[in-house]
Amino acid sequence: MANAFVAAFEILSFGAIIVLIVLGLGIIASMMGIFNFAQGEFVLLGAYITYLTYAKGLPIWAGMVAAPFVVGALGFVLEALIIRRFYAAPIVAMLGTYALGLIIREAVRGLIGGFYLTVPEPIGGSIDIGAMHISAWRFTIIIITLLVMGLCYLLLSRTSFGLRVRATLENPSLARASGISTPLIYGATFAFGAALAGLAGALIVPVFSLFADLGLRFLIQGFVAVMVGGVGSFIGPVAGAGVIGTLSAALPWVMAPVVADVLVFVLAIVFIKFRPQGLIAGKGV
Amino acid sequence: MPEFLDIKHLDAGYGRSQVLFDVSLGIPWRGGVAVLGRNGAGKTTLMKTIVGELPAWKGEVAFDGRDISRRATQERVRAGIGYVPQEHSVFARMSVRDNLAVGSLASKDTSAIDRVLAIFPKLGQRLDQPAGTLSGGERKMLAIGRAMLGDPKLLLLDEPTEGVWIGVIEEITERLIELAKSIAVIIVEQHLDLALRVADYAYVLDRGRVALQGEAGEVRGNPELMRYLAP
Amino acid sequence: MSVVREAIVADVDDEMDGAMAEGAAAERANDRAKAGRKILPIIEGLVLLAALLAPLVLQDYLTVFATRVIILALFALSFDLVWGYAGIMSFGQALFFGSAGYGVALLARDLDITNIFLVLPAGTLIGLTFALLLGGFLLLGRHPSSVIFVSLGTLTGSYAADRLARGWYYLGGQNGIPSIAPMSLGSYDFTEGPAFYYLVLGILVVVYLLCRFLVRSQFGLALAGLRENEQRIAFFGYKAQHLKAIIFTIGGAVAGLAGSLYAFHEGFVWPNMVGVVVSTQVVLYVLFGGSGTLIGAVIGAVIVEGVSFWLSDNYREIWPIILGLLLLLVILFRPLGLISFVLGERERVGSFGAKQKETRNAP
Amino acid sequence: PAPWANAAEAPIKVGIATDLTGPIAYAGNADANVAKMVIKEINAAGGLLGRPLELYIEDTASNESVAVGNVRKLIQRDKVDMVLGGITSSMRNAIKDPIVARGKTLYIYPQLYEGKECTPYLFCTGPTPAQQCDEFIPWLIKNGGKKFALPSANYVWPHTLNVYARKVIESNGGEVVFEEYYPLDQVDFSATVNRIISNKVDVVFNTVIPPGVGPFFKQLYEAGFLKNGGRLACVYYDENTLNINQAAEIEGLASCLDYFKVLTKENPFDAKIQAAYERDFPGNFLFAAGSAATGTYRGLKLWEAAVKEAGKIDRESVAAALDHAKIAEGPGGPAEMVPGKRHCKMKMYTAVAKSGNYEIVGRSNGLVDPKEC
Amino acid sequence: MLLEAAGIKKVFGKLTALDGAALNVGENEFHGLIGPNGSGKSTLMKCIAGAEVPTQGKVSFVNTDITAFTPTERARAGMSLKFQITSVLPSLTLYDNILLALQAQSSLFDLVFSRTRGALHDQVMTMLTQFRLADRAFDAAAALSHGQQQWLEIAMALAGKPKLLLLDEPTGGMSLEERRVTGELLQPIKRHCSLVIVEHDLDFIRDICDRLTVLDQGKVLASGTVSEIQANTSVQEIYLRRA
Ligand SMILES: Nc1ncnc2c1ncn2[C@@H]1O[C@H](COP(=O)(O)OP(=O)(O)OP(=O)(O)O)[C@@H](O)[C@H]1O
Ligand SMILES: Nc1ncnc2c1ncn2[C@@H]1O[C@H](COP(=O)(O)OP(=O)(O)OP(=O)(O)O)[C@@H](O)[C@H]1O
Ligand SMILES: CC(C)C[C@H](N)C(=O)O
Ligand SMILES: [Mg+2]
Ligand SMILES: [Mg+2]
Repeated sequence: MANAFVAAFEILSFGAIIVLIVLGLGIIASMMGIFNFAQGEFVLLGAYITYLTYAKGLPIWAGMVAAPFVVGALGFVLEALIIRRFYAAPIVAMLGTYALGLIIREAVRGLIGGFYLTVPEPIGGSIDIGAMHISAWRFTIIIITLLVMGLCYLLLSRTSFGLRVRATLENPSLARASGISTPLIYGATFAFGAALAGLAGALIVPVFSLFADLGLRFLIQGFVAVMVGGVGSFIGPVAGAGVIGTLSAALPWVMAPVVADVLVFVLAIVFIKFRPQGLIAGKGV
Repeated sequence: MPEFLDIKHLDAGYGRSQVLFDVSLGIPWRGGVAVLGRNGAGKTTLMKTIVGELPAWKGEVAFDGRDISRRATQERVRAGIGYVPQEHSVFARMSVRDNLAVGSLASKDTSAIDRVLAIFPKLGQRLDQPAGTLSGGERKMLAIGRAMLGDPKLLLLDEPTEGVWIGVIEEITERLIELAKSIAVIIVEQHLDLALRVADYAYVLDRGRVALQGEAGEVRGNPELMRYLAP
Repeated sequence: MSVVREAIVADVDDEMDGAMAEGAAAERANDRAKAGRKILPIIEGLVLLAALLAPLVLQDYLTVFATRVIILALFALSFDLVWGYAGIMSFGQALFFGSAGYGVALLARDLDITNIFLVLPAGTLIGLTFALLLGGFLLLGRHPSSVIFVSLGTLTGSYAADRLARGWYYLGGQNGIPSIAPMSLGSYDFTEGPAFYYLVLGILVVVYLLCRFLVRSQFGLALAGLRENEQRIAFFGYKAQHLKAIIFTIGGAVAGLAGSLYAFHEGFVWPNMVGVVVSTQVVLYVLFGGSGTLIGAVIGAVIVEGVSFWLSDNYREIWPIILGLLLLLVILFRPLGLISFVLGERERVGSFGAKQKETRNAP
Repeated sequence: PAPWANAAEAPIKVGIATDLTGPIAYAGNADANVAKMVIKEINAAGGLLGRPLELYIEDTASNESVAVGNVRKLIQRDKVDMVLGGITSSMRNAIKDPIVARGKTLYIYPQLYEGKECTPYLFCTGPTPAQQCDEFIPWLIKNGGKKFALPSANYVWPHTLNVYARKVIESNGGEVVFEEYYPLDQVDFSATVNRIISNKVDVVFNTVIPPGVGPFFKQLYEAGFLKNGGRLACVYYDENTLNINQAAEIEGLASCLDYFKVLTKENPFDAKIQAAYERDFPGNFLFAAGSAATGTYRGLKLWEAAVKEAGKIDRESVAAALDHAKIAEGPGGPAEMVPGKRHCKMKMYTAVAKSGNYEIVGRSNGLVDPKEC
Repeated sequence: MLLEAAGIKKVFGKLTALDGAALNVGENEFHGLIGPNGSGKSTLMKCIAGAEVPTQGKVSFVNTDITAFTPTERARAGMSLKFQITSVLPSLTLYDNILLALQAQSSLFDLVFSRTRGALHDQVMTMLTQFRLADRAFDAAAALSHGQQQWLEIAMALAGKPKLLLLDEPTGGMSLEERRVTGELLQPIKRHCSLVIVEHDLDFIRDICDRLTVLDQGKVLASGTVSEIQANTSVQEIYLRRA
C-alpha cells in the first residue's frame, strides 16, 4: 500500500516535470506552428541562470524567479531577429531553430566547461510519512506545475490575448486587417513559450543537475508529447505530456527499462497514426 | 475640403510586376464608391494597397488628412479602415463566435455582435462551428459582419456578395446603403446593379489604370463602360 | 481539406508582403534576367569537373576525406529526392543509411561477404525495405498524413532505431561494429584512396543522372503537384499516396547504397549512424545547398562537411558554435539554400512542358 | 624554433585525438592539457632521441563520424608517429582501425574500460575490471554488506564490467540482488530506487553514467538509502564527477581508481605533477583518473621510455619496446606494461567521499595485474 | 443515368447538412444545383466527388456503386471536381497545372518515361487558349487574379476528359461578360460530358442548364427542367424568404 503510494507519487512527479517542460514547447508549436528545436536550450538557459545565481552566492529561489523573465526577454529578442522569418516555412523553422539551439547549447557548454554541476533545492530533503519518503522538491514542482498550468489556461481562455494569438497565427494578414498588431503578438507568444521553458529549466535543475545537454534530453520526448496531445490547442500538448511523462516513468516498474524506453515511442507513433488529431483535437484553448 | 481618403498617383504591384499605374481617387466622408473592372484589372490589388497589405511603390495614400502610406496595416485599421478581403476572409480554424470576437476587439460595444447576428441570423445557428467549414455564403456573411464590428469609418468590401444567395444579397445591399449614409464605403463588385445602387460615385479600372470615373448614374449610362468590363 | 488549404494559402500570402517582398522582387528580377538561359547545367558541369580533378590536386588524406564527402552527398541526394521533390519531410533518413551500414557490416563480420557486387545491392535493398515499411506505415492509410506527422514520425523512427542499436548486443550496442573488412572485388580490396574515390564518384554520377531523369520526367511533375497540394492532385486521379510511398522508397534505397559505402569506407558502424544526429545532418546539407535542386544537395554536403573539417582544425574549441552560426545565417538569409544565389525560383521549380522553348516567347 | 636549430632530425610527432567538444569535453580537454604538459616537460629536458616533440591535437567531438575524419588528418596529413586518445569505448572502436590497421600507426588508449581490447599495436594504460574490482569488491562486502545491486547504463562497459564484478562478488560470498540496464539518458529512476529499498540492498555498485547518475543518486538519497546505512560504489567517480551531486547525497560513496588528488599529501611525485598541471591549466578541467588524465600521463611516459629504449621511432621498434616499458614514477605510483598483454600494471586506491572530498581507505600492495589478453 | 445519388445524409456533429438528398444526372446533361446559402450544395458535391464521406446513402456512377471509392478512384472513373475555394497549384506554371491535370491517369511507366509529354503539348495550349490564359502559360499560377484562377481551375477540371464535371460556383467573382464567356466555354463539352454546376446566378444557370435541382436545408425541394422549376411555387417561396 505504502509502496503503491510512493510509486504513484514518483510517477506523477515525473509526469509533472514533463508537463512543465512541454508547456512552453506546446504553446509555441500549437499556437505558432513552429516546432522549436531550440526549446531545449531555453530550458537549459533557465537552468543555467539558476546555477549562476547559486554560484554567485545569491539565494537560489532568486534565480528561479529571474529565469523565466530573462529567458522570456531573450525569446522576445530572438523572435524579432530570427524566428519571425520562419512562419511561412515550418520545416525551415525546424532547421533554423536547430541551428539556434546548437549555438546556445555549445556556448553554454563552453561556459560550464562541459561539466555536470549540482544545484541544491531551495526546499530540500524529503517529506516523511511513516516509512515513506517523498521528495519535498518534487512535491513542490507538482504544485507549481499545477499553478502555472492553471494560470496559462486562464490567460489564454479568459483574456483577449488568447484570441489575438490564435487569430494572428491562423491568418496573419487578416489579423492585421482586423487591427491586431501581429509582430507584437508573435513576439509575446514566443517570449511566453520561452519564459515557460526558462521556468521549467530553473525548477528541474536541482533534480537533474546542470549539464549542456539537459534540454536536448527532453526535446524529442516533448515533440512526441505535443503530437500525442494534439497540435492546435493549449490543453492538447499538456495532456500529451502528462501521458508520455507518466508512461515513461511507469513502464520501468513493470518491464525492462530499455524495452520501456523504445516502447513509449512506438506506442506514441502508432497512436498518432490512428488518431492524427491527437488526444484532444485542436480547437479553442 | 480634402477627401476622406485621398489617393494620388499610386503605383503598386507584386514583386517586380507592376499592377497599378498612377491611380488617383478620392473618397468622400460618407457615401459609397464603387470600383469596377474586369478580372485582373487590379481591384483587389488596390484594396490591398489601401489597407497596407501591399506597400505602395509610389504615390500617396492620405486618410483623414494624414499620410498613411508608410503605416502598418493594423494601424490603418485601428485608425478606422475596415476590410473584407476577397479570399481568406475568415479565420478558418476559429469558431464563428471567435471570429466575431476578433472583429470586436477594438470596440467596447458588446451589443454590436447581437446586431450583426440580427442581420445574419444564419450565423447565429453556427456560432460554435469552425469558420472554415461554413458554406461559401455563410463565410462571406461572417466576413462582412466581422468587418462591421470594428466600427470602421471607411469600409472596404472586395466582392462581398460572391457566392451569396439572392435573398441575402438584397439584405446586404440594404445594409450597405444604410451604412453609406454614415460612413464611407468602397465596394468592389461584379453585380453592377448592386454596386451602383450602393455607390454614388464609381471608378472603372482597366489594366491597372483608372479608365473611367464619374457619378454612378453617369457611369452606368456610359457606352464605354461595357468595353472595360468585357474581357 | 479546405480548411487546411486555406491556412496554407494564407501563409503564402503572408510571405508575399512586408520584408519578404523585396527578396521576392530581387528573385523575380533574377528570373527575368535569366529567362531562356539555364544555370543548372553549368553548375552541374562545373561540380563534376571539380570532382573529377580533385584527387589529382588534393593530398592523399584529403582525397580520403573527399570520398567520405561524396558518399554523404549521395546520402544527401536521397533526402533531397524525398523532401525537395516530393515534399515528404523525412527526418529519419539516417535510419535507411545506417541500417544498410549495419547490414553490410554484419555481412562482412559474420558471413565474410565483402564482394562489392553483393554488398552494395544488399545495402540498397536493406534501405529500400526499411523505407518501404516505414513509408508504408506513415504515408499510406485513410487519413493523408501531415508534414509534421511524417517528420516527427520519421524522427521518432530514427530515434527508436538508435536506441535499439545501442541496446542490442548482437549489433555491438553502443560500441557499434568496428574493424569491418574492406570491400572487395575478387582479390582487390577497396581501401581508402583514389580508387575508392573514383568508384564512389562513379556511383554518385550514375545515381545523380538517374534521379535527374526521374525528376525531370512527368513523374517529376506529379511530384511537384504532390509537394504543392497532395489532396488536390488526388482529385485529378493521381494515386498520391502511392507516389509518395514510391519516392520515399527510392530515397531509402539511395540512402542504403550510401550507407553501405560509408560503412566500408569508414570501417565501422555505430548507433549514431541510424540516429537523429545523422538524420538532422543530412537535412542540413540539403537545406544549406538548396533543396529541390539535385545539385544543391551535393553542394550542401560538400560545403557543410568541408567547412566543419576546416573549422575543427582552426577553431578547435568553438567550432560547433561557428558552424551553428553559419547554418543559421544561411537559413535566415537564403532559405532556399546557397544555390539560390545563382539560381532563380522559376528554374528551381522547373517547367515540365514539352517544346517549351518555342512557346517561351510569351511574356 | 631556435633551441632545436641543430636537432638531429625533424620533430617527432605526437597525435592526440580526444573529445574537445561534446558531452565529455571536460575529460577530453583535461587529457589534451596533460599531453601539452608532458610534451613540454620532455622537450624541456632535451626532447627524445635528440629530437623535439611536436604535438598535434584533433577533436573527436563525441561524434564517431567527425572523429574518424579528424583522426585521418593526424595519420594521413600530419603523419604522426603515435596517436593517444579516445575516451569512450565506442570512440576507441571507431578510431582504432584508421589508426592501427589502415593507418599502420601506434595507438594508446588511456581510459579505464571494460577490457578485452587485444588488438596489436593498441596499448591500454587505464585500469581494467580486474584492477578495479579485485580488491575493491571484497572491501565493499566488508564495509557495506553482502547484497549487491548492479544498476547500469545499457552499453558495453557496464555489461562487461558487471560480468567480472558479479564473479568477484559471488566468489567473495556476496549476492547480486539484481542487475538492470537503462537507456543511457534515462533520468527517472523511481522504479529502480524502489527495488533497491524494498530488497534491502546493502551495496549499490553503480555503472549508471551521466546524465542519469545525478538524479539516480539523488532519488536514492531521498528514499533514505544512505540514512539506512546503504553503501554507494562507483568505479569511475573521480574529482570531476564529485560535483554532480550535493555532498550529502553521495556521502560515503566508494570508488576505486589509480589516482586521487588526496595522494598529493603523501606522495611527492603526485604533488609535483598535480602542481605543475594546476599551474599550467588553472581552469576547471581537473587532473583526474576517471577522465583518463592519469592514463594519458602514464601512456605518454611509457611511450617515452619505449622510444628511448628502441632508439628509433618506427612502429615496430617502439611497439616492441613499449611491450615491456616501465616508469618508476607516475600518477599514483610506478607503472609497467605486462609483456605480451599491451595492458598496464599500476597501483590502485580505494577512496570514499566525505563531505565533498575523497579519503583514501585502501590501497593495493604493489602493482595490480590487469589480467587482460 | 450517369450519376445517381440517393438518400444522401451527412451529419456534422449536431447539424444535419444533408438529409436524404438525391441527385440524378443523365448522359450529356447539364444539371444545375441551386439553393440558399448553407442548404448543402457544396456538401452534396463533396459527397459525390469523395471529399466527404456521407453518413448514409448511396452514390452510383455509370451503374457502379462508388460510395466506398476514394477521390482518386472516382476521378479515375471519370469524375472531376472544381472546389468552391480555388485550389490551383500556386508555384507551378499554368502550363504545368494543365499538364498535371491532363495526365492524371497515365500509368507510372508513362510518367517516368514521359512518353505522353510531346503529344500533350497541343492539348495544353489549346486549353489555355480557350480560357484566354495562353499568354500567361509560363507564369506561376499564384500570380493570377481570383477570376483568372477560376478559369484555370475549370480548365484543369476539364483536362482529364471527365464523363462528369462537378463545378462549385465557377463564376464567383466574374463579371457579367466573363460569365457569358464561361457559359460559352462550357457549351461545347456537352458532347462528351455531363455537368453538375452550383451557381447563385439564376440567369447563368437558366442559360446553360437542362435540369435543375433545388436544395433547401439539406433536402431536395424540387427537381426538374428549368421551366418546371421556375413554375414551382415552393421554389419561388424560398427566393423571397430571408436566409
Ligand atoms: N500574388 C501575385 N503575384 C503576382 N501577380 C499577381 C498576384 N496577385 C495578382 N496578380 C496580378 O495582378 C493583376 C491584378 O490582380 P487583382 O487580383 O488585383 O485583380 P482583380 O481586379 O481583383 O481581379 P478579380 O476580379 O479576378 O478578382 C492580375 O493580372 C494578376 O495576375
Ligand atoms: N465540416 C463541417 N462541419 C460542420 N458543419 C459543416 C461542415 N461543412 C459544412 N457544414 C455546414 O453544412 C451546411 C451546408 O454547407 P454547404 O457548404 O454544403 O452549403 P452550400 O449549399 O454550398 O452553401 P453556399 O451556397 O453558401 O456555398 C452549412 O450550414 C455549413 O455550415
Ligand atoms: C565517463 C566514463 C563513465 C566513461 C566510461 N569509462 C566509458 O567507457 O565510456
Ligand atoms: Mg479581385
Ligand atoms: Mg457552397
